[in-house]
Amino acid sequence: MDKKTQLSLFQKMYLIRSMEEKIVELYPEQEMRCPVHLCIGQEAVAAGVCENLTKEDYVFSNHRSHAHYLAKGGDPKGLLAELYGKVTGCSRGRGGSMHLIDLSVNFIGATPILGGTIPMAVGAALSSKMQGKGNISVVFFGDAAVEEGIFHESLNYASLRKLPVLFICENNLYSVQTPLSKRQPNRKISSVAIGHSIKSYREDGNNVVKVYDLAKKSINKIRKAHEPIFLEFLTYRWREHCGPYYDYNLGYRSKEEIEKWEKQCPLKKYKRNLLSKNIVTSKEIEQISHNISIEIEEAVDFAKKSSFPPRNELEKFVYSE
Amino acid sequence: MDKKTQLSLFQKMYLIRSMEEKIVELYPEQEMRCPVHLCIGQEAVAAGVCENLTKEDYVFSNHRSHAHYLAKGGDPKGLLAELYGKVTGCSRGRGGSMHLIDLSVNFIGATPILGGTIPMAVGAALSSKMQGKGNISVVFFGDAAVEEGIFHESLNYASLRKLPVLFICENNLYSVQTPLSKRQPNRKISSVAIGHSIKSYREDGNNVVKVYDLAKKSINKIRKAHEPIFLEFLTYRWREHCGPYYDYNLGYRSKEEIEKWEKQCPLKKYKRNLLSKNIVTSKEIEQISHNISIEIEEAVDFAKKSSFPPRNELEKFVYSE
Amino acid sequence: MAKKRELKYTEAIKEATDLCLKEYPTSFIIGPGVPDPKGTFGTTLKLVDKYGQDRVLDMPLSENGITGICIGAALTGMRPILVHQRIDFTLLALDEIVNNAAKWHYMFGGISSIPMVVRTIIGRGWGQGSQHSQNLQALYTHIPGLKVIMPSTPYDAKGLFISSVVDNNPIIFIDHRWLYNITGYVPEGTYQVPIGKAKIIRKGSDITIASTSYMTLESIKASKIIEKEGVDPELIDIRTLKPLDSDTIIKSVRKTGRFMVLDSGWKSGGFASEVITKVVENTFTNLKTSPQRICLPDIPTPTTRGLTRYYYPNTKDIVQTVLKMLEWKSNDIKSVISKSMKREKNIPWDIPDLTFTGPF
Amino acid sequence: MAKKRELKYTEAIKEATDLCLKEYPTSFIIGPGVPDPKGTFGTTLKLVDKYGQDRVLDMPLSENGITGICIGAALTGMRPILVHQRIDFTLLALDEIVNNAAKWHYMFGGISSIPMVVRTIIGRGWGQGSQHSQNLQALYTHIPGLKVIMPSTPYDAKGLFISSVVDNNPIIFIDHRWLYNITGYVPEGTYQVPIGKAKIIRKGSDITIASTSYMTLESIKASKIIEKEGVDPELIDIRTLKPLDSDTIIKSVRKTGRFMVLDSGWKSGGFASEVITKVVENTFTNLKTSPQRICLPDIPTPTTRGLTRYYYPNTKDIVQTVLKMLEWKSNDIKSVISKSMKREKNIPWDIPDLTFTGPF
Ligand SMILES: Cc1ncc(C[n+]2csc(CCOP(=O)(O)OP(=O)(O)O)c2C)c(N)n1
Ligand SMILES: Cc1ncc(C[n+]2csc(CCOP(=O)(O)OP(=O)(O)O)c2C)c(N)n1
Ligand SMILES: [Mg+2]
Ligand SMILES: [Mg+2]
Repeated sequence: MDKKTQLSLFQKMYLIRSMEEKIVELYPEQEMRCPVHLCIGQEAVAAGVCENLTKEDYVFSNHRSHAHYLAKGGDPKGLLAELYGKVTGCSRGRGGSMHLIDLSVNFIGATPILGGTIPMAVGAALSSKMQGKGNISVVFFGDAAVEEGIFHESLNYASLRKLPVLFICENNLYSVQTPLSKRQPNRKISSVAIGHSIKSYREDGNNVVKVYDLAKKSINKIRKAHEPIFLEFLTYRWREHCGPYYDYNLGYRSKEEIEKWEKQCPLKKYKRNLLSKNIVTSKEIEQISHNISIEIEEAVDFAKKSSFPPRNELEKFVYSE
Repeated sequence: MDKKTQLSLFQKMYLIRSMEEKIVELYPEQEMRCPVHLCIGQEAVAAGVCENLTKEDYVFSNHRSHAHYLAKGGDPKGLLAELYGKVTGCSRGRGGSMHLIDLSVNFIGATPILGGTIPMAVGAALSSKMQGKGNISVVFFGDAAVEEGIFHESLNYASLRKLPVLFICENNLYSVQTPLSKRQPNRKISSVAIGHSIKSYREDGNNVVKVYDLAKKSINKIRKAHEPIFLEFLTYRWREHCGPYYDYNLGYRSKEEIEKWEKQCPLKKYKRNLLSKNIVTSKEIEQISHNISIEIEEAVDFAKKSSFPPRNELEKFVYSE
Repeated sequence: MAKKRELKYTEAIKEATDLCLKEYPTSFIIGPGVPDPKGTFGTTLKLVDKYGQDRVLDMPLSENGITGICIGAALTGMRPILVHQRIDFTLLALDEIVNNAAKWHYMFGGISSIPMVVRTIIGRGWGQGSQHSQNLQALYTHIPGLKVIMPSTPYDAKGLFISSVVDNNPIIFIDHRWLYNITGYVPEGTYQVPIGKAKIIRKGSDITIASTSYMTLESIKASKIIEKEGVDPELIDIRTLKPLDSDTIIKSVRKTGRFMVLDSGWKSGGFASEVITKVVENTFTNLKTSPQRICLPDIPTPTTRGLTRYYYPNTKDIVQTVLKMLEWKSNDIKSVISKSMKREKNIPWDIPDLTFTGPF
Repeated sequence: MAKKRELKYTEAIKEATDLCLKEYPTSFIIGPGVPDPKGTFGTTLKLVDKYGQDRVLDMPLSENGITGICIGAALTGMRPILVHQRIDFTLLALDEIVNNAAKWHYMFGGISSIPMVVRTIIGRGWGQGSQHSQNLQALYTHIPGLKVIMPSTPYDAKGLFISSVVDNNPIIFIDHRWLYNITGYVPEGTYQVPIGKAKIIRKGSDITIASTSYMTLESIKASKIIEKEGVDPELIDIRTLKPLDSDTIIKSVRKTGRFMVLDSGWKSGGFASEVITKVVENTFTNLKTSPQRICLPDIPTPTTRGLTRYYYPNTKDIVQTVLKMLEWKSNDIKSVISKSMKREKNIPWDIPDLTFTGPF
């Protein structure tokens, strides 16, 4: 991996983490009035996968979408303004955190109905194939989406038609407060894809280099062999399912478990790694951090200063012209 | 296998075949005014599986349900009267061929929305478990039902909860006129169940002894180990998808293919086998055939002579008391 | 003058599809059995020979998934036409249709849109029963962002279908199975019938009768009977159920002062209630009598013809209701009915015409 | 006299569930998060401690499958209670609910039945957006064989919930999220509130206002304002949307001659149209003015409070419409509004009360 890529991976993760921390800080002001599903602790998956994508590649996402949006290159201003419900938001305020879009980087959309965007990614891949484009389609979803029938319907079709789509399951062990063991039999999620005759791999999702490598191999394969691939990444959500706080107090997961995963912080681990191997200097890290914090402050400022959509926008866009 | 069982297998298959042939004969009279999905050629699956069931075991079925109903011990009179839309039909004429029921033998219901009854079988198994009953639940469905998300949702839950349910996929290679290759990737259907961590086997569905043996082993296992099992049986529908006629003329399947499968007639093969091994005499066969033809004639007579539901029944049963 | 070209309804739909596939290279059609030798009751017959398997597609039985796939294709430059042989099956896809397709343009601030046609079929009779003959248009007409089309003639079927493919929104295009054998004038080549416009098919002054799809045929039959009795009805074929052309209906009711609506769906919470409410809200002071609706009773569809006989409303019910609204005496109504219904009696009530022999 | 026991709506639901689990050993409750530490907004909190994991069940995210599983359990002796946190998710299960549960008893000739409660939540506001705050009751009220319940008080919530569990039919039981914090008198122990009966919550003579669920609170607020102006409305809480107690409404309108209906769903093809149609069909000659409906505009739900502010109808809209129906002059209406709405202005429009802080 060249240095540029390494820096970019760090930069992506750092941007995501900083954005989420900023939301944590501002959310209690009660001005972002929409549910937020933060991805702190899960940054490596989005960063490692998207680092391998071109602007032409399509990305689809779910309710926990900030990381995917930012990793694909989505505009931070558009994200924050959207959370504030402003007309300058990426969906003109109509969507909120759960409905992100940035067509300038082919981030086609994120929506919160579980599994809902999985077939869309397959459809976008079909569309690329029909139009003779060379791009691929990626969809991010959680471990619970695998329980939805539509997930299987999508995999079956992708496999049948050998479509260029990459399925990314972020297995963070929980759906809201319900552990995997209450929802699925004891087997690897990745083994489900094999039943649909799709090549399938499982990897540590908190190690951005491993994520990057596996994604790279898989994406190359998809581009060449024109067939879908399924990747399961093991990772962990630090904060509450929805909202800015920790939820240790709820008792559905043990303190030890959380601490174990916090030690696996994808960002710290990678930073340590970069520094200890002398790939980057602390100076360079500081520079990146600094630039990102400025970018985020600007985005906050932009979002706060923007106005709400005007009243006469209420009826607009029910139908397309 | 004892002689009683062997005779019973033959008897079941012969009854099913005769009933279907009788429908073929009478359908053109345009008095059975409902779609019929005949199972001629597929009798061995229903017979071989149901031979292993007790009256207490639950059976659920789909649009192609006559065989399942009869093999479980459903009343032939109730079936034929139902096809004629008579008030004496198993569903009081309200259901027709696609909605069979006979609670006296725990044939809980057949409905034609693909995949619709698969979760019901799982739910009945859950119910048995909750009530501490020892019975199992069986559901018959076709190869296309596997494409429905609800199939996977059902398998996931059965596997998660280790429920006593037997999934029977009758793979007859087609959904209406569409071959499997246009609908699913090239892998064994039975391998899908493995993805859900369910034990899964594939067998020749036109050999009633093989069906019986595999079903027996599986059902014993379910009763003892309290876990679901999935069986795929390869078989073939001789007639058109819906209706009494052959459909060679349509050209979606080759004459050779059909002839190959006709040679694999489950009934003829088994009869030959029984006779050649001197397990039964032709006399015994004749006796069975004779009794069945009388039973069917009586059912026809019963159905034709019965009356339609009276007008004042139209509003009845929208709600249960 | 040369005789005008007549096509069957099924042929009109097929011709429209053919033209769209030809003119819009990003369009494709997909559905279970679409390229098969029966071609969706003939409406897609042999299109695969002309356009190939990449544009005329069969599909797995995965209604929700394939809907999502079509949405994904639509979001990235294609114009999918998705076909379901029965509206009952679309219940499996309601999530993608309602949660995603209908709202996408709005919830992403107008940034992208979903040009997609979901074509599906409603029906009745011949023992299809509760799960294979529902008329669920009301579910769709309730959802903002969808357009719902139900033509009643081959001419409109072709023109509205083309308009639907051209439209940039998700369209629910519903055929009634009992229209498939009817014939009518259909011009060659491409033409559009505007979405959102009802059609006055008979001018009249005594009562406004608005109807959807197959029920328009019943309204015409009823009209022929009451005309002879000196009644002068205005008939409106609604054609687009959503967005509803209430202006045309309201204008007519302001003139006639009486209103009746016919729909093939269930009564309670059905499409007919919406039309009546719209009419009442806008013509209250013009109304001479209470508006009436003729729909299915609130009962699942029975299979046996012993009961469907009483389940489906027919010409007689319409005639009776109209004459009652015009304050005819009940004896006079009876005599009109017995006079006019004789011929009808010989056609079985569970088939659209005598050529129909099942099983679908 | 001792003060009557007050419970929150959520507590009333929980107590009803508790009593049902105790009294009916074949009942069980299942839903995503039902036994989790938040217990479905508190409505199922700690029930798992009392009844164990075999009767208080979590589930995979498989809405249609689990619905079918509940149907299978119901057909073999159980009484399942299935909980969905949002009605939007039930679109995934509409196939099993509509194709199977609703029709089973009928299509099998009354031989077996499905005693099952599907409890689900509708809501509004606080940025849930298009896919997480739909009010889809109209879809269910159209389907024969279903019963649809929407209480507005803790008392009714408990009594109707128990009636639903006891009932032998599939019931769609809908809570409005904005009712969860309201309190009211709730007796201890088991009692039933009859399904299919509306409730007159204020007798009056000038106008009949019928409403569903949360909109009943709005009707009460509006009533308090117009009372002071000498208007005497009759308020009816519909409670059961299907089967609809049209008798109670019709009787009232025959008396008052004016009718207005409030519903939290979309306008077009919504539940309100059915109520209006039923009223017009039965009270046409009693009506002094056109009935009115207050519902959501036909627009997907925007997320931003910049737009929800104008999206949701409120007390002001009701007051205005009532006074217009009573032919008040527009200046007089304006002054009532400005006088009475001052206090309201300080409560943000996107939360039910000031204790609410999101994120759900
Ligand atoms: C169809 C549907 N059912 C239920 C929900 C409610 N819900 C929102 S997020 C969520 C958890 C999903 O878990 P997972 O897929 O593992 O993603 P994670 O939140 O862990 O990232 C649930 C159940 C939903 N959004 N959609
Ligand atoms: C949800 C749904 N979609 C489509 C259909 C139409 N349909 C009826 S039978 C059938 C074929 C099913 O094939 P398979 O499951 O293999 O059973 P087979 O008819 O071969 O026995 C289809 C597609 C249906 N009944 N339900
Ligand atoms: Mg998760
Ligand atoms: Mg098949």
